[in-house]
Amino acid sequence: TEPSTEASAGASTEASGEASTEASSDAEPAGDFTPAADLEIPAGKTPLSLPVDQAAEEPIKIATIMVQNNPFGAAVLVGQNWAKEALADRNCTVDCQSVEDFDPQKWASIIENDIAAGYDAICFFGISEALQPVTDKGVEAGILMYTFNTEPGNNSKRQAYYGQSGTYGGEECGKKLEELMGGEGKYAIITGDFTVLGHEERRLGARSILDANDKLELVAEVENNDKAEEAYTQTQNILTANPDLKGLYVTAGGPSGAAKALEDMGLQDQVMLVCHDVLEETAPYIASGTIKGCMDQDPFNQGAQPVIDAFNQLVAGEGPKEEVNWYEGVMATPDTVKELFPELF
Amino acid sequence: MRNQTGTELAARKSGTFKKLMAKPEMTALVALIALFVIMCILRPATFPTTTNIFVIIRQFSLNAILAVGMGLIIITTGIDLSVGSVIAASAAFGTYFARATDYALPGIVVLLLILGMGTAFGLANGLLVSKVGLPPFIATLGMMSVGQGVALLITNGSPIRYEPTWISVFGGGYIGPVPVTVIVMAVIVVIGFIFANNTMTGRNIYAVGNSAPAAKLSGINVDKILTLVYVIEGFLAGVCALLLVGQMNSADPSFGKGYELDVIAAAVIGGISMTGGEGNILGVVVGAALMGILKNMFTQLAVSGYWQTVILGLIIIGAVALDSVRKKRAAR
Amino acid sequence: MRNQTGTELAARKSGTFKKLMAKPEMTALVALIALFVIMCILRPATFPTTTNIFVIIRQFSLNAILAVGMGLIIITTGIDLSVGSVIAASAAFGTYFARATDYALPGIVVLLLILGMGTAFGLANGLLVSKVGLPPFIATLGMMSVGQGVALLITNGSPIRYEPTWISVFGGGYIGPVPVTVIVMAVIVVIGFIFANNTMTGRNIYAVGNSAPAAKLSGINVDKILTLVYVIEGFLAGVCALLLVGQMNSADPSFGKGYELDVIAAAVIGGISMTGGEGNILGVVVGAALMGILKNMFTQLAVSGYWQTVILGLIIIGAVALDSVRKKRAAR
Amino acid sequence: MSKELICKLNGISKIFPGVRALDNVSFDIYSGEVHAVVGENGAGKSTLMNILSGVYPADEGTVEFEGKPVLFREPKEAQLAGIAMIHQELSLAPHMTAAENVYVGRMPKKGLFIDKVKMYRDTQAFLDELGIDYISPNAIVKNLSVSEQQLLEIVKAMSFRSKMLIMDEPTASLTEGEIKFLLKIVDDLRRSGVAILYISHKLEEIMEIADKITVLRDGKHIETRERKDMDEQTMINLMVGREFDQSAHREFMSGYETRKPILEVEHLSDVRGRVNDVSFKLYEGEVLGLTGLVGAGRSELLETIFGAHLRKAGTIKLGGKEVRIKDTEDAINYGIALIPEGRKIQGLFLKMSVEDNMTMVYLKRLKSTLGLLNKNKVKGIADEYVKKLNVKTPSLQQCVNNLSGGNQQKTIVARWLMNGPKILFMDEPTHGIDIGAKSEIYRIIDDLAKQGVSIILLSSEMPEVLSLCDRIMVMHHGELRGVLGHDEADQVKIMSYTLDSAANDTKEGQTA
Ligand SMILES: Nc1ncnc2c1ncn2[C@@H]1O[C@H](COP(=O)(O)OP(=O)(O)OP(=O)(O)O)[C@@H](O)[C@H]1O
Ligand SMILES: Nc1ncnc2c1ncn2[C@@H]1O[C@H](COP(=O)(O)OP(=O)(O)OP(=O)(O)O)[C@@H](O)[C@H]1O
Ligand SMILES: [Mg+2]
Ligand SMILES: [Mg+2]
Repeated sequence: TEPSTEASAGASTEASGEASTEASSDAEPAGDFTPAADLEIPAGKTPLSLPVDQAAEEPIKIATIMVQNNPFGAAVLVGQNWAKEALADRNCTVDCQSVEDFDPQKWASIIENDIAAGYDAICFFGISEALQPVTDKGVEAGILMYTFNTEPGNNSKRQAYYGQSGTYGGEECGKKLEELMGGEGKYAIITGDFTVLGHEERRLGARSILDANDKLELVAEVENNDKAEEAYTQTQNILTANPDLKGLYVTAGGPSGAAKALEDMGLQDQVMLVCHDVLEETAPYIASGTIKGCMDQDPFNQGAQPVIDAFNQLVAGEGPKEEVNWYEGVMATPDTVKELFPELF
Repeated sequence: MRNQTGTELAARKSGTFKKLMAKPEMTALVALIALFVIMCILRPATFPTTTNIFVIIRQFSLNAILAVGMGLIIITTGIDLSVGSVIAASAAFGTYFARATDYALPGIVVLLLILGMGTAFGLANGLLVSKVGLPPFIATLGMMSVGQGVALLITNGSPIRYEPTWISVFGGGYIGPVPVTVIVMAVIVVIGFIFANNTMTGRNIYAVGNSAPAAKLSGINVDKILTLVYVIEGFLAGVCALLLVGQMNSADPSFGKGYELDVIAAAVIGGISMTGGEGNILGVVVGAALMGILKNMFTQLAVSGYWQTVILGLIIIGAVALDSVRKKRAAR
Repeated sequence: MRNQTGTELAARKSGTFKKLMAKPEMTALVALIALFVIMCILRPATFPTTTNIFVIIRQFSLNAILAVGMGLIIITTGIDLSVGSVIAASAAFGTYFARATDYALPGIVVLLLILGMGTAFGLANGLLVSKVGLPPFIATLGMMSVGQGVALLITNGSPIRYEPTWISVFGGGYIGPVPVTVIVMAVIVVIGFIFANNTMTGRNIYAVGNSAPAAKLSGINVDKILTLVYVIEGFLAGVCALLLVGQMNSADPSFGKGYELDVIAAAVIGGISMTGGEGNILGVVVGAALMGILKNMFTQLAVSGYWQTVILGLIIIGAVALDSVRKKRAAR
Repeated sequence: MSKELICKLNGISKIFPGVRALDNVSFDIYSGEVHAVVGENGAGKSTLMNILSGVYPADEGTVEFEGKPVLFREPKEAQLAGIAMIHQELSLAPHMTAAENVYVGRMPKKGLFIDKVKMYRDTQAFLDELGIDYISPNAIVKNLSVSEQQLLEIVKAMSFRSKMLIMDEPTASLTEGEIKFLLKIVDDLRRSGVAILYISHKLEEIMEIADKITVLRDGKHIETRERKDMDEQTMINLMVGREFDQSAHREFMSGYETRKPILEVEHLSDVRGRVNDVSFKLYEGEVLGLTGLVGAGRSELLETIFGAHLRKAGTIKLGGKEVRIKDTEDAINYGIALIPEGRKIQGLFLKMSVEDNMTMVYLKRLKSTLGLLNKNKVKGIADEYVKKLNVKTPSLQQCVNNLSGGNQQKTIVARWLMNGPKILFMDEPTHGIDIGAKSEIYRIIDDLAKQGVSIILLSSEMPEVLSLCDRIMVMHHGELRGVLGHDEADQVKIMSYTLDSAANDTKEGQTA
């Protein structure tokens, strides 16, 4: 499942482009709502879909489900909330729900509750293959089941998917790390949780690149449970055990902890740190050069696009452009980060 | 020591109604009914539907099943923190062999492997508590970590697919409008209740919880009883593993994560005293139901996730507080 | 009930060495020394360096700090599950006001806000246990959820940056080769030890743990003592919040998640009896150190992540088992 | 009734870490006999009985039961062989019903399930048989009074229909009337051919019921004699191992008119309704007895004055001034001390040292720098009291759990005497302690009274109250039934106050 770069890039420009033209042409005042063209867009964000300029006749209810308590989740929530605001005056309520961890049973329960509560669409993080049965159940109940970030199994019936492939993201980071390390030396991986599918996809994706090079030696693979403090501790442990470490890859939450540890030990120039998600948490460390490569996956659109698309599908039948909407994402580096993400500075 | 007097005495004095109300599980039952009524008023269209009711019951079923065993453990003054990771380990264990044999293994063998692994973990917990004499908190904390590791080693970190019909029916099937999971739960709760109240072993569990030295003097094999309650909980974790695999059609190493605290909360909210020796096994269902209805309610009312966490904590405290205050007052 | 006799008696009879060895924290100390020696042999170049030693000590410092308070709580037969989320809530609280005032708030105010929030949570726990009479497990389980929710509400799910020098020094600074965190830990442990052993209030904590009714009849305000131990732990959680904010230069809502079990394990491995009334506060440092050295060891020896989990569980069990077996045998 | 040899003990020894609890004990037990075993605290009586009933194995020696050598590894094996035991510490399950307690571990079954109907019916039958049908088989045990619980223990032991019944201090928490009742049951059992091993510190009781008496001292067998060859003084001398003089008597107080009361309690009631409108006065240097049936509310009265329970109504005056005692700390600050009745739960800190136990209250009075304890001072005072009260302990650091009952009691007494109390409440201070320790406690009471300390002595033992107290108060159902001067008090009069019919006429009594 290689994402086709053209397709996703195309889809994104097309989607935004078309949406805006549609908004301007479709200018008839159908109700008391802000036309798409006039919607306020948060600084630095580019919505890949905009709502059709039409209010729903019957009230529409959309649910979104996301993990809480990590900065990535918060960034997705920004997108979801933007969509919520944008749709509020179009007779559509969006309920942003959250789950505290990656326990599939809890997720399945929430989705089931949503199905029972009569939502018209459910947009959720497809944390695990274990969500496939409940996803299919929602589809069978006639609900739009749009997923983002991770696929709930390879052959679920979900109608649309948005996000970056975990494997792809991992591979990109692996390539970047190999390049930064000059193709040789010791490296270590700090992963979020061995039990979380998305984290494992990235870890194994990176390994598929790095293992192919005999001159690269993996010296440690540890969990940090998405916690910055734990990443700090583990980074210290790894470096005292391997003072000649050259590369470090953090697959999930808490990379700022690793960066802080490197700075505290004065090793930011020796150790090439690669991680995911350009957020408030990581931006300063990218700018300062401690994080040498940071793969972004457009959390804003992961939050906003499925919701907007679902609304468009429900009121106008103009839903997602593609069934699978890959986000290529960008690899921010110390040189490019301020340019790519001005809103964070 | 501090919290155990007087309630019954107070009950004796007044009528049957008051007597009933003095039972610790009653606070939870009243709260449950109140929430139910409130929800029926607030969301008349989506809440009191057959589907939604069964969704709620199915969701708290696992919690209720585990709370039956946890109740018995708490009655012996023990605790089991490992229950969540035992689910993960057992689910992984059975499905691993299924996959390793290219799904040629008969369903019954997979079933036995899953239940067997759960029971084996229970036995390990039980022996650590009874024979080695470890504090239950520590024994099961250690086994929690071991179980998690075993699940990871077996699955290599990613879910194992397993989707034959029998297990799908078991975990996700319906008989009429009633989910099979709910039927399994009902059967286990009823057996658990009869076991605790009408068999000698059941009563011996209470006797051990009242006073282990006294039970020993009465000729009860205390070590055996202590081992047994953990074995039961291990077996029930195996049952839950089966239900989860059936429902999700896969075994995920993150199954069961964090269950232990919910299960303990359900048991205690349901009136099982943490000082041991007393409590009604039927009460745990009320405890589990209360926690289940809350989660459904949060969704129905679209309560923000952050607030859910706060409210859940307050409800746990509130549900037990009323009874505690009453006991505390009686002890003055 | 089951695990409390004989050790001291057995100890008395033989020489000082045997007497020393019979102390429950000794198993952990011996295990700690053994691991240390083994690591020095296996990794002579990277393990026994000043840097690595201080890295290890710094890492278990937070655990040790919290284990001092947890030890006192367990001595009163209580438990505190909320400690992790209290750290998150206090860190969020202080830094939130700092950010809201555009970092114009004086450092001392932020410091007081963080410590104050921790203490307030501790007070809530303490009052729920002492005045309301809730079982400590339930009271602090509820407050754990509340604390987590509060942290999320304050931070909105993502970290709040806070990086003035004073707090960086506090959390990440060094005096010579010694991290400031380690010094804070050492001071707290020493004060905790003296408090427990050489003050009347400390003695009263043990008395309450031995028998609350007897303590009451000896003129000890049992409710006050019970409240106090939770307040102390809340304050220490505030201290840890400070250290973490200082170390990470931000307040993350995931701070402290899962600490509670590690801290309880450290206290119990360090010889604090879960049945209350006995245990040496110095022992908890040994418990925390043992758990700390393990993580470092895993990295040094490049143990696979999945196995780490299994081994950690086995070590927790093993460290307490030896002492349990001894007690169990003495009780026969 | 033929008396056959049923059990033979041959050279039994048992060693606990640091203690030789039994040392080569041999004697025979016959069916149809009450065989009393007496000795001081720690003589090894309970240990021997525990060996007989399968709680511990003996280290040396053998037991023959009905002619066959037996070795019980568990209580259950002894029960099956026909030996039942009533243990010294109550061993009931408080949260379970009376019937369940009688049949715990061996409930009648119908198929897989317990035959509850039969279990409750049979329990009722036993209760009827013993004439204690006021206990319901459905009652939850924690709601029964202590004496009812004790009676239930007896029902439980009898329900085994065993050939040998061991009773370890069955009367410790019974009143005179109940003891009489129990002794009648014992007599009936003897007649039916059961062998009974009977342990008690109440020697009158032994003289009344026993056929044979065995004396143990320091784990050694000293004597086994027919009761008719033994008198009380000989028995005491054998137990103590020397001539023992217990004839100490107090000089009673007189001239109440000229004395000032130190404590005046007026119309006191507690919140739980166990103390009802109680008024009395306590004079300086007086020993005021407080007696009545078990469960009369005596402990509750003292504890309420002491601030341990919430008061509903009433006033308390100390030295003529009204005081407000909100909690036990206030009471202590006013110079009141209370030696509670439940030694193990209410009195001792079992995992702490003798020193800690003794100084727990005293610590408050020590001036300290920076809040730190002056350990030398603490040690000094503890040492002083160990000597003063003759507490037998190997060191101050000994865990108090390892002391004998009498020495534990002295530890608690020391805790309070250190504070120089003006008023001392003693709740069953001689409960379960041997004759030697008892007379030492009596001596302490006398000394304190001479020094001007005012004492309320709560006791169910009539001789104790009669020989020690200047005046005696009798309580019944939470009410004060009357106060008797030592010269007008006798057993019959006191008993008459505890009858339900003796309603209000005595209430005004001599409330002085
Ligand atoms: N489990 C035990 N561990 C250690 N020592 C014990 C144990 N049980 C009893 N002892 C000691 O053995 C000795 C005999 O005790 P035992 O209880 O048999 O005395 P007793 O004659 O029943 O006294 P009492 O009249 O106080 O009941 C005492 O010194 C006691 O401290
Ligand atoms: N914790 C309790 N729960 C229920 N009933 C109790 C409790 N404590 C005491 N009682 C009951 O209260 C009444 C008074 O008890 P109290 O202990 O004051 O009596 P007492 O005269 O001191 O008797 P004793 O000689 O046994 O101490 C009794 O009927 C007793 O059974
Ligand atoms: Mg005895
Ligand atoms: Mg009493």
